[in-house]
Amino acid sequence: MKLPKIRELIEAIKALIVGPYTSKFPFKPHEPYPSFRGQPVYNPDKCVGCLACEEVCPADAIGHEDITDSLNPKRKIIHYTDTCIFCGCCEAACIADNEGIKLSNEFDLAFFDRKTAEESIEKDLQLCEICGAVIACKDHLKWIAEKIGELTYSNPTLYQSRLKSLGIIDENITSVLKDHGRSDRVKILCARCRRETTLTTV
Amino acid sequence: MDTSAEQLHQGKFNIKSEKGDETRLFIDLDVCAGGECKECVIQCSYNYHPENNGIISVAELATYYLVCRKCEDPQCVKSCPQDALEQQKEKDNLLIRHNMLCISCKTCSHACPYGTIYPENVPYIVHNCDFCLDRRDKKDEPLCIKSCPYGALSLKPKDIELPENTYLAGDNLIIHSTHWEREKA
Amino acid sequence: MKLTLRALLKSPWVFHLSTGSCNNCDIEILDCLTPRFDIERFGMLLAPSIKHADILLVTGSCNRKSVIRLKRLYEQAPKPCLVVAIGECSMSRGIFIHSYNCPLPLDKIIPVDAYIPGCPPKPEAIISGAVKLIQKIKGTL
Amino acid sequence: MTIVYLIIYGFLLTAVLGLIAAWIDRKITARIHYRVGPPFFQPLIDIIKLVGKETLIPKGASRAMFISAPVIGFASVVMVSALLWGSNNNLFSSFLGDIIVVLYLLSIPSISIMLGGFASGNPLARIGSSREMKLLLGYELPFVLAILVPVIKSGFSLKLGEIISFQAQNGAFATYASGILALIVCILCIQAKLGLVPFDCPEAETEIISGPMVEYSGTGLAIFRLMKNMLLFTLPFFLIILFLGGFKFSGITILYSVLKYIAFLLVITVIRNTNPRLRIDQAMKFFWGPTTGIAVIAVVLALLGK
Amino acid sequence: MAKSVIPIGPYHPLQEEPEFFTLTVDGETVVDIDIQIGYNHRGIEKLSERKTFDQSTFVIERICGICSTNHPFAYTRAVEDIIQVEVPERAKYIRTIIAEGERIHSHLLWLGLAGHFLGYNTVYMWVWKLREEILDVMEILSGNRNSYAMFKPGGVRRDINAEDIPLVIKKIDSIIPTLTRLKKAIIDDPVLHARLKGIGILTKQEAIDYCALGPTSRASGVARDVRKDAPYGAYDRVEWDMIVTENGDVFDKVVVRILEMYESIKIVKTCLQNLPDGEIDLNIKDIPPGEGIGAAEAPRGETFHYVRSDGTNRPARHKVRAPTFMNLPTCKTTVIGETVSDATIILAGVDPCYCCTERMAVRSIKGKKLYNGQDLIRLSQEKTETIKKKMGIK
Amino acid sequence: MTREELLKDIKDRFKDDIIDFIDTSPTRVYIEIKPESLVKAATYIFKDLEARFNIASGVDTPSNIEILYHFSIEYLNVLISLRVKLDKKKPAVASLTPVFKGANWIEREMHELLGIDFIGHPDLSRLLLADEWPEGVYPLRKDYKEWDKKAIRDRGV
Ligand code: SF4
Ligand code: SF4
Ligand code: SF4
Ligand code: SF4
Ligand code: SF4
Ligand code: SF4
Ligand code: SF4
Ligand code: SF4
Repeated sequence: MKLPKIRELIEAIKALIVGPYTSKFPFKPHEPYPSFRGQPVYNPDKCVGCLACEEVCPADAIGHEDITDSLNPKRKIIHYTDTCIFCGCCEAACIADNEGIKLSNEFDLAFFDRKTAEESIEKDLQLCEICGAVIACKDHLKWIAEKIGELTYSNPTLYQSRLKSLGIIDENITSVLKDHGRSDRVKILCARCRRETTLTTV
Repeated sequence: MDTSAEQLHQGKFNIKSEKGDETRLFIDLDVCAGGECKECVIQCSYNYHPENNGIISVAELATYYLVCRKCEDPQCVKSCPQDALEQQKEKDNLLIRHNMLCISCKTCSHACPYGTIYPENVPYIVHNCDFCLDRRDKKDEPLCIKSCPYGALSLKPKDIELPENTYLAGDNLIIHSTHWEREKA
Repeated sequence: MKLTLRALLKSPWVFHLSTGSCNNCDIEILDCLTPRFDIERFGMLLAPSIKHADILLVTGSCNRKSVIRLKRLYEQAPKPCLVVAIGECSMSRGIFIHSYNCPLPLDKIIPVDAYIPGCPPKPEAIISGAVKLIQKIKGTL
Repeated sequence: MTIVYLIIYGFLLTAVLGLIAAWIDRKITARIHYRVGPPFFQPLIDIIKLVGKETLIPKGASRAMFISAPVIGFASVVMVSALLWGSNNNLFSSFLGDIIVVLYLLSIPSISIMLGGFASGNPLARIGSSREMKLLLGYELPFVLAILVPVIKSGFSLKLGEIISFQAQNGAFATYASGILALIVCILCIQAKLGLVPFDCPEAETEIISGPMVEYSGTGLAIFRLMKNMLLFTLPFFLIILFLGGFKFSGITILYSVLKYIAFLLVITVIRNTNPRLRIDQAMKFFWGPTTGIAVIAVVLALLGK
Repeated sequence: MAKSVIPIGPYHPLQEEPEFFTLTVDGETVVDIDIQIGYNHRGIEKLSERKTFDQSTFVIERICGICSTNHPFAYTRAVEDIIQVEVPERAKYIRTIIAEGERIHSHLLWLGLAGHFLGYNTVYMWVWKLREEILDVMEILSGNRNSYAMFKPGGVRRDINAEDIPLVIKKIDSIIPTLTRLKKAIIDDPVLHARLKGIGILTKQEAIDYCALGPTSRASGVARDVRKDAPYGAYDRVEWDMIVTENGDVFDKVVVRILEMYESIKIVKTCLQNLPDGEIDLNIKDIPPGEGIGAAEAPRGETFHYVRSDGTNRPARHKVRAPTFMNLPTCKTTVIGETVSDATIILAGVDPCYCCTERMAVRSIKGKKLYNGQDLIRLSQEKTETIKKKMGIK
Repeated sequence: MTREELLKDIKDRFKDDIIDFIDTSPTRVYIEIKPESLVKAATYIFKDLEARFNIASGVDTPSNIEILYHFSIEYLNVLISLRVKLDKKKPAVASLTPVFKGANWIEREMHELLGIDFIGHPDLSRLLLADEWPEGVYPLRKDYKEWDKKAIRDRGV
């Protein structure tokens, strides 16, 4: 008969000699492997505010709020830590070269009040100069303009945004004219007004 | 026209309608797309996804079909970060949005100079319209028709002569628009 | 009373309760007992009976069937008893938020003292969450 | 004077030593598991914490019994400890038959657990209690037999003090064959008395008290736990008195005394960590069969003077 | 002794999940078992219809954490079955690596818990210590210890970095010696032989009748393994053996699982060493209407997914069948007639996990509650001791 | 037996029962069958062809309630799905539990979640849903509406 107890005893004695396997955490900080999927963090400089991350999030952990009643309309993008499942979809979908939102290595996220479990960034919003509807974030329009290069110049909404961002036209200039005529076509417009102006100013 | 809605009634799916092929769904883009679509509450009787709003896919299809200028060098396609939009060269430059790739960033919508693509027409969760194939001759016609406050939708018999500014898209959809012309299909 | 509360923080016995989870959170809790993490270092033990528990670790998305049990067990726990929600499921129900069988988030059912997000949280996160909670309570003493 | 003994020796000293013992026990277990284990003050903190907790009395319980059971058990441990310290230190001359009193008192903790379990009205607790009872019946016979050995060896003295002094003159009983056998039996019995693996069937999981204690919370549980921890000291202490000549507190012998105790503790811990649980009928068979046999042999040997 | 009812669960401290068995016992013998599930039902099939095909992988990954990868694996295969495409070679290998890594961790987890049920707490600790290495590997490869978020229809989400591979292989190699020691300790252990052999026998015919799966069926001599029967992923590109034993008792189930870990280690290593270059994702454009079926061999048996698409990017119906759903009812035959002490380990032998099954009770038992789950574990542990006694081992 | 022989065999044997026969890929076959012939066909496939019963999937479609019984034949690596279409108003079909025990739970589940009646099933009691779940509300039906007014469907902060 083999002696099973002996094996166990040897291992037990070994355990006593080798000492515990326990990590030093929390007395020494723990570094997860670089690939670890932790808390997603927005980078307000990179993010263009397109909200694709909100759309693709499987857990509905991202929301947004458009604040349009002020002079300075803003889009607030909110990430809810208490809902996020740290899947990385938002990062994978992010149109700003996957850098607008990035999963960090942060795992230590405990909190005590769910109301505080949110991180948000704000992006400047562009409103339609005719109907006042939200078009997109200013950065998003600039981003498109850069992406499609010279094609931008066939789209007043985009090239105006671009000129503004380059400081060629004043940020604050908005046309007040509302003549349903040709001048309408060179404003920053939402898709709906764009279609309408195209229709009415043939 | 290989949009999802199309495939559905091309019989690739096993819900072939038993009856009711003799009418087509009619959408008037002058009324609908020009209207405040955001505000209208459309009910849809599409069965597979109860929260589905099929008219979005119909509007998407109709605008690609009729409103889109089929640009030579399309801004929308070029701007799409996911390469989800495609101009189908073999299909008369008709746009198609691949629904597994699109992330609904709305970039295409902002990039199109003609405002063809409304942001709400490119949702991430794709809606589908099966044109209510099996309900068309029943009393309870497609719910969308009843619920449209502007009367943009109706059912039209299959065998009518298409009036002016009215176009046939696929087998089941008739689009009417006075603004956008197109060779009759 | 102060002393005993302090003692409670040094010797929190946890009772683990799954209300319809995917197991991962539960496994990570069990993992905390095992050699790598060994929460006995902090005096924590896994209590077999709710009567002995100081901390209730709740995981899972509170499904209709288990919610009844959850409430009953919470009532049986001797106070002071802290409740810690572990994992996204137990906070907001995470990805199961629209499930027909998960009508309420945990903190609408019983009061929750701390939340440890993660899906599943790393054992390190659980430990540091517990430590944070203890520190917070110490602060109020 | 007696009161002071009770408090200082019976309670304070024993409790402190018992808590230390509990810590050593848990620590060694953890190390065998490759873990770190609890900090030094952990057992004490556990007790303090439990005292501060709400005490719930279950609905179906008989209240008085439920509350008094832990107190009875605890009191008996305090008394027995005081008695043992007393005879060990010769603080008061032990009276005739104190060994019988000790034996009697030592079974009270088990009985109190039993009573508590029955009183709580919980079916689980009841099961635990009935097991505790059976177990008690099981180990008491060999235990008494084994304890007869030192009594016989010391010339039929029923005084603890005399047993100690006899050993001081003639060497510890554990050096005799009969003493060793009796000691082994006793160790097994105290393992059962302590409710440790492999004889922890009345209680559930290894570290945590359950079974009869399933309904106890707060102070009641604290008293039971403290009682157990104290027993972890007192029982080996009793054996040391009987077989190893008690503790001495002069010069280098302190070290020797401590070593004696640690050795006992180590044996107990190792037994509990390398063995799974026994089923109750198995445990009883074990005690009434081989254990009693060994005890009888030990008694016979002792009578023969071996 | 009259018949009594033993409820096990729904919450007992050592089983991670809520479950509820009621055993009806006559004396020491189990005469009936009623299995109630539903404490874990989260309506995943319905939820999946709300999400896109892409998002659904995350929902079904959360069916259960123990084999959190085999559900997406089966599901993505079902979706790919609709489109009739093959994923790129590299993606296949990566999928296989993740799935096998998970199998190792799952079997280790089970072994630890089974050790606990038998009263070997020390084994539980030692095995779980081993498991940490595998979890580290998974964290390196996928970014989390569980819930790997690697799969998507058409490929995988994350590539494996070439620089991680040596570390991963080193970590995997490091568990082999300890595993071997454990294997010897368990397979040679006479006590375990006595304790586990011949109890909870599921005969070959019963295994077929109940449509048992995975190790449960393989231990009964039914050579069923999706990885061999209908090879997917990279399973037909690497050498490995299916472990089949004949007796169908709990001991054989243990053996099957232990030996399978070696095969898994072999597969993971071969895959890592031969990882082909190329794309990791097909970038599926549309999912046509249709229906598809996917299966994958999870640690506990075959997971089975049926997906119907209506041409949108959401499944129109998604049916999930977890292995336990088929395996758990086998308890009815295996437990009945055995003693109470054995019931736990028999139930555990199936490695039941209710999460997926439940995508499946407080039923008040009118009878007297005489034991609970813990008692059962204890009984089980006691029996180990009894046998040890008989064999003269202390 | 090769795959072709097998399919031909099934086709011939159940000539009158098969409504539709779709051979999608080398490993998948979908056979639509009349509900009344289900037991016959399933028994044949399970017993004589030694197939393994995988599971049954109930689907709520616009016009019918469908059940697909999936059988895999391992030695040929073919998965046969038997499809029956049931009347939506009162879906009922003969139970397969008497033929093989593996169908027991899934039929209970379908009964509970889809409201299909299985005639001849030994025990159609509730398996998954809570006690307070109302009768006649079937969550997997497409027309399922939230019945619980108290349910919170956002983060609930
Ligand atoms: S990580 Fe996943 S769950 Fe979290 S915000 Fe991003 S997409 Fe949503
Ligand atoms: S740019 Fe990226 S981070 Fe910003 S809103 Fe778009 S997807 Fe989200
Ligand atoms: S309700 Fe009428 S106008 Fe509005 S979107 Fe629908 S069809 Fe168009
Ligand atoms: S959508 Fe706009 S940009 Fe794109 S092809 Fe049509 S008209 Fe051109
Ligand atoms: S909304 Fe979709 S199609 Fe349009 S640009 Fe974004 S990803 Fe491309
Ligand atoms: S025709 Fe039917 S499916 Fe299409 S939008 Fe109208 S109601 Fe919906
Ligand atoms: S939070 Fe995530 S890991 Fe935890 S139980 Fe929920 S789904 Fe599972
Ligand atoms: S089979 Fe079990 S372990 Fe695997 S996913 Fe399902 S519940 Fe989890």
